[in-house]
Amino acid sequence: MSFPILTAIMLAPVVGLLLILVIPEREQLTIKITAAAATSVSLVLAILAYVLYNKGQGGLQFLQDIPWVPAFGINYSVGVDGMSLPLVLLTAIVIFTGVFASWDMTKRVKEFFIFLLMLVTGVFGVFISRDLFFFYLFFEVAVIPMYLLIGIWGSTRKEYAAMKLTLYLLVGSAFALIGIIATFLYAAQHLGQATFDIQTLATVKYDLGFQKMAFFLMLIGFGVLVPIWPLHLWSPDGHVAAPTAVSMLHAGVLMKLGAYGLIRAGVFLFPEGARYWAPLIAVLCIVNVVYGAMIAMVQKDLKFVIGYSSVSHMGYVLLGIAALNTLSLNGAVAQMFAHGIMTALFFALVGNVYHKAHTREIARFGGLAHQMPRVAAGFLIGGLASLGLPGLNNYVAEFLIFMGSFTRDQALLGGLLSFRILSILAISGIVITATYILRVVKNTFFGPRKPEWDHLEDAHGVEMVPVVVLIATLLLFGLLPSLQIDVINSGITPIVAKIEAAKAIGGIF
Amino acid sequence: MAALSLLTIEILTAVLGLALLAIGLLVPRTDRRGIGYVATAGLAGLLIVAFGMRDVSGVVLGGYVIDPFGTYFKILFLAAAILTAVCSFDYVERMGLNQGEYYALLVLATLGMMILASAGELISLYLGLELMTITFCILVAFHLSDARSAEAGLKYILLGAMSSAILLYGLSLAYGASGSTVIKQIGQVVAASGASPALILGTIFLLAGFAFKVTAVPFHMWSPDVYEGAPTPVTGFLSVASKAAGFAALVRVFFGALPDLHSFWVQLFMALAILTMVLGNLVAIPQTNIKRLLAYSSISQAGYLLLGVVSYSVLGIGAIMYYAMLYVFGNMGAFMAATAFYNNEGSDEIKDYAGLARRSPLVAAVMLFSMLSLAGIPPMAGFVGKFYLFTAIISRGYIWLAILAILMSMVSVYYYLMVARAMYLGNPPAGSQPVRVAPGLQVAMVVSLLVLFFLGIYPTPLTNYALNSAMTFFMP
Amino acid sequence: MITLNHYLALGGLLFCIGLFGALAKKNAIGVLMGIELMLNAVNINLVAFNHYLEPARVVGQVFAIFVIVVAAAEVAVGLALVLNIYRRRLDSNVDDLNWLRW
Amino acid sequence: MIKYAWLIPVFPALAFPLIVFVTRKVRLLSALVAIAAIGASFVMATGVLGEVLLTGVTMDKPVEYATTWLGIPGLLKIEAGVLVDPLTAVMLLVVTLVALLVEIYSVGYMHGDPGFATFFGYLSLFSASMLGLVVANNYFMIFFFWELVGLCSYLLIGFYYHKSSAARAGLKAFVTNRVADFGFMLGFFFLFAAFGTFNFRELAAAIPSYQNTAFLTLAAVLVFIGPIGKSAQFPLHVWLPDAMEGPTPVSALIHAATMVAAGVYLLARAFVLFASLPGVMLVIAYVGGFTALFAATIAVTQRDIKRILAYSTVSQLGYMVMAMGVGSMTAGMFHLMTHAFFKALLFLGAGSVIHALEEQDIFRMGGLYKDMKVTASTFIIAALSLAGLPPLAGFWSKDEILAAAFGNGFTGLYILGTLVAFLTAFYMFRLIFVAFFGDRRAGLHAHESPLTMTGPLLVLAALSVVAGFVGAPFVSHGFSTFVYYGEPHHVAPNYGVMFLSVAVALAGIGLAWLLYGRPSDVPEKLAQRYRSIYTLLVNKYYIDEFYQWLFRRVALGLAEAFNWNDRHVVDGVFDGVGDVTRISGQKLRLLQTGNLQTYALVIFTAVVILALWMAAPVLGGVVQ
Repeated sequence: MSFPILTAIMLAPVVGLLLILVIPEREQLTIKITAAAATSVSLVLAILAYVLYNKGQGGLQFLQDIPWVPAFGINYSVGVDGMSLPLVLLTAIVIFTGVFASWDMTKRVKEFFIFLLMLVTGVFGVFISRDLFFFYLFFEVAVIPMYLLIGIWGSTRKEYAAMKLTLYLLVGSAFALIGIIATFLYAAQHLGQATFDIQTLATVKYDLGFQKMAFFLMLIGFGVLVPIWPLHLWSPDGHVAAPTAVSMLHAGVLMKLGAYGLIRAGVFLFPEGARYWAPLIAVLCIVNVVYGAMIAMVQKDLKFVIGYSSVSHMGYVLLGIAALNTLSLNGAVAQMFAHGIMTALFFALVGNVYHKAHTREIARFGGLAHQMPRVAAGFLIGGLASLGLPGLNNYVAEFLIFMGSFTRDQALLGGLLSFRILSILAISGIVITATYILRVVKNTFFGPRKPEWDHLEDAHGVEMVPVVVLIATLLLFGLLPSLQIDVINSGITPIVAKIEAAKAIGGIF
Repeated sequence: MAALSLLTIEILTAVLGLALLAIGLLVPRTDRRGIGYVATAGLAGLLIVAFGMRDVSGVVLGGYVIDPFGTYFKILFLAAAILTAVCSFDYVERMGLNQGEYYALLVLATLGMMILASAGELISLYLGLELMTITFCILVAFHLSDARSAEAGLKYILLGAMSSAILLYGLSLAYGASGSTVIKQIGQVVAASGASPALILGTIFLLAGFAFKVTAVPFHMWSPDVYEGAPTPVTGFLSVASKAAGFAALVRVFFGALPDLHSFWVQLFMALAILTMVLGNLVAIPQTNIKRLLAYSSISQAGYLLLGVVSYSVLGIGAIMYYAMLYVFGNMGAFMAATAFYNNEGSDEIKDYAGLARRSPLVAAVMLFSMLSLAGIPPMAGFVGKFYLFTAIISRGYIWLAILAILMSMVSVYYYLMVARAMYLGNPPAGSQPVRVAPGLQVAMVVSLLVLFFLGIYPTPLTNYALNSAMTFFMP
Repeated sequence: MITLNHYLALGGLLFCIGLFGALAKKNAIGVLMGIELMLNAVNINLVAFNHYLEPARVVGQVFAIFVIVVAAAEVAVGLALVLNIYRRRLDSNVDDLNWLRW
Repeated sequence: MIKYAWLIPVFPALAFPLIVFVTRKVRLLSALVAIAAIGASFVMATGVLGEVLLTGVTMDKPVEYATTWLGIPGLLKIEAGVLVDPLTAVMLLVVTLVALLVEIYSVGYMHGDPGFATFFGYLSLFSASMLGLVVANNYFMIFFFWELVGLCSYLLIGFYYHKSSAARAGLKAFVTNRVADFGFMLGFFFLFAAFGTFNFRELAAAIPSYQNTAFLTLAAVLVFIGPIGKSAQFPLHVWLPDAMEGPTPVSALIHAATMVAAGVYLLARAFVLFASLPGVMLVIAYVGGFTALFAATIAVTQRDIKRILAYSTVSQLGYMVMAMGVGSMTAGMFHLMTHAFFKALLFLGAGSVIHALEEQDIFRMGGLYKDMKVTASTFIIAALSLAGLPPLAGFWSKDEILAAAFGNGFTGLYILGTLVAFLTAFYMFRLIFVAFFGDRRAGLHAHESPLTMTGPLLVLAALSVVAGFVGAPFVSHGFSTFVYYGEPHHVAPNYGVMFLSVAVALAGIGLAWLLYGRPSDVPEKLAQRYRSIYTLLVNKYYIDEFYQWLFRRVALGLAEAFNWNDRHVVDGVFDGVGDVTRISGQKLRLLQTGNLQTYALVIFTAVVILALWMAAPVLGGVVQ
C-alpha cells in the first residue's frame, strides 16, 4: 500500500506534541522550533497532496482503510475529495502560520504548543475522515484543548468566553451525534450491515420524514459551529478572548468544520431534507450577513470587528449551501478557504499590534501606518479581501456564491418572496462590509501620527511569515482561481448529482 | 466436585479475605504496610484467575450461575478492588488503624459483589447483597477519628437496612407468586401463568431495592452524604463497584425472571433514568467538595447506565457492561487523584485545587482526563461507552431520551470543567510545593489513564468481550 | 379458618408498623428496631408462603432463617456505630446527624 | 499589432510590483520604470489604432480573442479576453496618452514627496486596471477592473494618509462607488440569469430577440447604476469633489480624464442593451442632463480652484451621459475624448498653480498671468475649449451633443444643455479672471513650473485645440463614421445650434468679465440679494449633509440597536438558559437535607407512587 499521506498529515502534529512533552519547559525556542517543524511537515504534505490530487478523476483519493470496531462497522478510513482537500490545505497553512504568529509567546509555552498541536490534530482528522464516527470523534477532540487554550492564554473575559465556546460547541455537537447515530441505525436496517462510511450511507434511500428530522439535527449541530444566527454568540466572544494563534485556527478553520459537516453529513446524505430546510437557512444567512456586518460596524475592539465580520462572511457560506446548486456550493467551499486565510491574516496582524500596544481599542489608535507600515499594508490587503476585491481569493468565492444563489429562482411563501430577493439582500452585504472594514482601516492606521505609539516597531523577521504566506495564498487563488475551483468542483459534482436526483420538494416555507 | 471448581474465584477470594484478617492480627503494627501489598498482589492473582475463567459457564447447586456475564463483572470488581487497595496504602496509614481489617473487609466486600453478580437464586442474591452492604458500611465508618465518617456509616447502615427490607419484601412476594426462589423458574412460571398483582407489587419493591443500590433518583439520597463522609478510597470503590454489582444483579433478576413484564418495568426504569440524569447533573453544579461533586456525578452516571436497561436489548446490556468497566477506571482515576491530593493537602475542597497543574501535572492530568471520560468526551473511553448506550436507546426509538441524556452530559462537562478551571487556569497558592505522590499510586493512576485512552481510541477488544458476554447471557 | 391472606395481611401490617417506627422514632436505636420489625414482617410472609404453597420444600423457612441471621449482623454493626456516635456526641438522635448534607 | 493588444495593460501591471518590491528605494528609477511601461503601452495603443484604421476593423467587425479564466463545465465560462474595435482603440489611445503625460508631469509635481516611488507604483497599477477595463470583452472582466480602478482611486485619494480629510475622502469615494457597483453587479447577474453569458458580443446577438422587456429593463437600470457611481452622476456624485484631496496629477488623470469616464465607456459598450429600451434611455438622458446643470450651478459659487474643476467635471460627465441617453453614442465618446484632453490640461494647470503657490482659493490668487505665462496661456486655451468656442476641440464635441439632443427631438434637454454651456463659460472665466488677471495678492510670489510639468501642458494644449477636428461635421469620414452604434451616420452640421452655443458661451464669458473682470462689488450684492440661493449653492444643496445624517443617525443607529440586541437579548436568552440550569441546581440541592428519615420517607413515597402508577390499570379494571 502506498504512503498514507493523509494519516501522516494528521500525525505530524502528534509527533511534534510527543517530542515537546519531553523537552524541558525552559527550552522555549526548541519547543517553538519543534512545533514549527511539525506543522511545516503537515504543510508540505498537504501541498503535495493538493498537487498530486487527480482532478480529472475526482472523487475520494489517498484512501486508507483500517477496520476499527467491526461490531459497529466503524473503520478508520481516510480520504480526501475536492471538497475536503482545500480545507486540509487551509488547516495546514493556518496552523503553520499560527505557530509563527505565536512566536512571541512566553507564558507556559510548553503546554501551549502541546494543546495547540492536539487541537490541530483533531481538525485535520475531521477533514480527512470518511467515517462518520471518526469524523465526530476528531471534532470533539478539538474542543477541550480549545477550552484550555482560551482559558489559560486568553485575554478579555477569557474564562467566561472559553466556557461559553465549549458549551455551545458541545451542545451543538450533541445534536449532530444524535443525528449520526440515527442515520447509522436507519442505514444499518436498510443495508443489512452496520457502517459509518459516508459514501455507503449516502447510497441509502432515507424516507422524507427521517430526512427532515436528521437534517435538522445536523443543521443545529453543525450550524452552531458555522455559526448560524442566533447560535453565533460564542464566536465573537471566543475570538476576542483567544490568543492569536487560537483565534486564527478558530475563525480560520474551526468554523469551517461546521459548514463542511453541514454539506458532508447534511446535504450529501439528506438532499431532500436539505431542500426542505434550505429557505430557513437562506433567511438566517441574511441575518448573519447583514446583521453581523452592521454590528461589526459599531464595535470598539479590533478583534470584535473581525469576530463579527466572520459571522457575516460565514453567512455567505450558508447562502451558498442554501442555494444548493453547483455554482453556489463551489462558492461556499471556496469561501470557507478564502475566509479562513483572510481572517487568519487579520488575527495575526491584530495579535501583532495587541502584543506590542497592549490594547485593541480602535479609538486609541490612529495613524499607525506611520509606525507600522507593513502591518497597515497587510491589514489593508486583508480588508480588501474581506470586502471582496477582485484579484483576491474571496472575490472568486463570493462571486460564485452570488451567481449560484442568484440563478436559483424559487418562489417562497407562495410567491410572496423569491429566493432571488433573499440573495439580493445577502449580496447587499458587500456594501456594509466595505464600509466597516475601511472605516476600521482609516481609524486605526490612517490620520495624523500619534507620538504615544512611536515605541511600536513594525512587524519584522519571523512575524512577517504569516503575513507573507497568507497574502500570497490570497493572491495566488485570487488571480488563478481555476487552480482552486477545478479541485472543488470535482468534489461538488457528486453532491449536486444527489441533490438533483432527490425529488423536488417544497421548502419549509 | 466439578461444581466446586466453578467456584474457584469465590473460594479464593474468601480465603484471601480471611487470610488478610489473620495476617493483620499476626504481624506487628510496625510493618503492617505490607498487608496492603499482599492484598493487592492477591487480588491481582485473582484477577488473572478470573480472566482465565472468562468463558467458563455452569450452574452450581441449581442456584448459583457461573457465566461469562458474571465473570465479566467479577473481573470488573477485582480491577476496582485492586485500584482501591493501591489507592489506600497511604490513606489507611494516615487513619492509623488495623490495616488488616481494612483490606480484609475490602476483599470480603468484593466477595459479596461476586456472589451478587452470579446469584441465580434469591437467597444467595440476598446474602451477597448483605455481605456487600455490611462490609461496606464498616468501611465507610472506618475513619473512626472522623465523626463525619461515623455519621456516613450510620446513615448507610440504617438506610441500607431499610432498602434491603423493601427488597426482601419484594423477594418474598416474588417467591410467593411463583413458588420458587430460582430466578429461571420464576421466569418460567411468569411466562406460563402471567403476572399476578402480587408479582407486580413485588417487582416494584425489587426495583426500589436495586434502585437504592445503584443510586437511582429518588432512591439516591443516601449516596452524597455517605460518599462525602467515607474515606476517599472507599468512596471510590463504593461508587464504582457496588453500583456495578447492583446493575449485575438487577439485570439478572429483571431480564432473567421478569422478561415478560418488561413492558411494565421498562417505563419505570425510564422514569428513574430521566430523574437520575437530570437531578444528578444539576445538583452536581453547585458542589464545592470534590468528593460530593463526584458523588453526584456518579449518581448521574447511574442514570446513563439505566438507559441500557431501558433499551432492553443485548446491545443495551453490552453497553452497560462496557460502560461499567471503563467507569471503574474513570471514576477510580478521579478518586485516586483526589486521594493523592488529600494525602498532601488534607483537603477535598475544589478551590484548594487551584493551580494543581503547575504543582503536579500528573495528578491534574489524571483528574482532567478521568473527568473528561466521565463526561464522554473523545478520545476518552467514556465517549465510546455513551455512544453505545445512546445507540442502544435510539435503536429503540427513544431519540428524545437520547437528546436529553446527551444534553445532560454536556451539563456535566460544565462542572467537570469547573474543576479543570481550578487546576489549570488558577494559580497555585504562594509557597506551595509540588504534590508528591507515592510511586504505587502514580503507577495506578498512569495505568488507569492509559486504559482510558486505549479503550477510547481502540475500544474493539473490550467491546467484543462485553457484547459476547451479553450475548451468552441472553442465549445461554 | 385462617388463610394465607390473613398471614399476608399480618405481614403487611407489621411491615407498616415497622416502617412507621423507622420513620418516626428520633432515637437511632428506635429506628433500628423499626427496621427489625419490617424484616420480621418479611419473615412472616416467607414462612406463610412456604406453608401454603409448597409445604414439601422448606425454601421459605430457610430463607427466613437467613434473614434473621443477617438482620442480627446488621443490628450488630448498627449498634456499634450508634455507640461510636453516642460516645462522640452523647446523644443518638438521628435528627442531629446532619453534618453531611446538600 | 492587435493580437498583442493584451500586452497594453500588462506593461504597467508588471511595473507595479517591480516598483513596490524592487526599485522603491531608488526614486527616479521607479518613475522611469512607470513611465517606460506606460510609454510602451502608448506605442502599442497607437499601433492598435493605426491597424484598426488600416485593416478596416469597424464596430460591426471587431477583433476578439479570449482564454478561459475560470470555468465550470456546462454552467459558467468566465473569459479573460480582448475585444478591439474603434471604441476600444480610441479609448486606449486617450488613456495611455493622458496617463503618459500625467506621469511625466508628476516627476516634477511629486518631486520631494516621501511617497514618490509608491505614487508611481499606484499610477501604474491604475493604468493597468484602466486599460484592462478598456480591452475587456465581457461584463465580468470589466467589473473586475472596474473594482480595481476603484481601489486605485481609493489609494490615490488617500495618498496623503496623514491627512484625516484625505483618508475620509478615500473612504467616501470607495463606499459610494461600492453602492453603485452593487447595482452594476446585480445588473449583469440579471443578464447572466437571462442569457447565461457575460460576453458583450454574445449578449449583443441575443438581446434584440429577447422578449421579457420588464426583466431586461430591470437589468439595464441596474447596470446603469454602475456609471452613476463611477461617473459621479447625481445622486452619487458626492465623492468626486472630495476626491480632490488626492495629489493634483491624480485628479487630472483619474478624476477628470480617464477613470470617471469609465462609466460613460461602459454605457457605450453596453449600448445595445440600452438602445433597445427607450424608457431606460430617457432615464439616462435626464439623469445626465440634470447632473450637468446641477453641478454647473454649484461650480458657479465655489472658491477652491480644484473644486470648481471637479464640479465642472461632474457637469461635463453629465453631458456625456446625456449624449448617450439621447441616443448618440458617437457624441458621447467624442466629448469623452476631447474632454479628457482639456480637463486634464485644466487640472495639470491648476496643479502647476498650486505647486507654485501652495494655495487653492482663487480669491487669494490673482495676476498669475504675469508670472506663469505657459501655465496661464495653456489654462486659458483649455478653458476656451471647455467653454466651447470654435475652433477648439470642446466646441465640436459639445456641439455634436447639442445637435444630437435637438435632432432626436429632446428639445428640453437641448435647452438645458445650452444653459449649461452658458454656465460653464461663466464659471470657467470667473476662475480665470479672478486667478490669472487682476493684480497680485500680497504674500504670493508665483514662479513658472519646471519643464517636466510645462511640457505636458503644452502637448495637451495642442490636443485641446486640434483634437476636435477628427469629429468636425465637415470631415466626411470622421469620428462619427468610426465610433458609432448601429449604422454609421454622418450628421449634417446644424448651423443654428452651432451659432446659439457659441453665442451663449460668449455671453457667459462676457458676464464673467462684467462681474469679475474688473474690480466691482456686484457679486457681493448679488450674493446678499439672493442669500438663500447663494448659501444653497455654496453648500452644494446640502446633499453631503443629508448623506452624513443618513449614515450617522440611521445606519449607525440601526447598527447600535442590533448590537444591543445581540449583546442583551440574544446573549441574554442563552446565558439565561445557563443561569436557570445553575440556579435550579442550587435549589434542588436543598432537597438533600441531611436527615436520614427524610431520605427514608422519600424512598417510601417513591415506592408508593410507583406502585400506584403500575396499579392504575389494574385498579381501573377493578372499578369498572
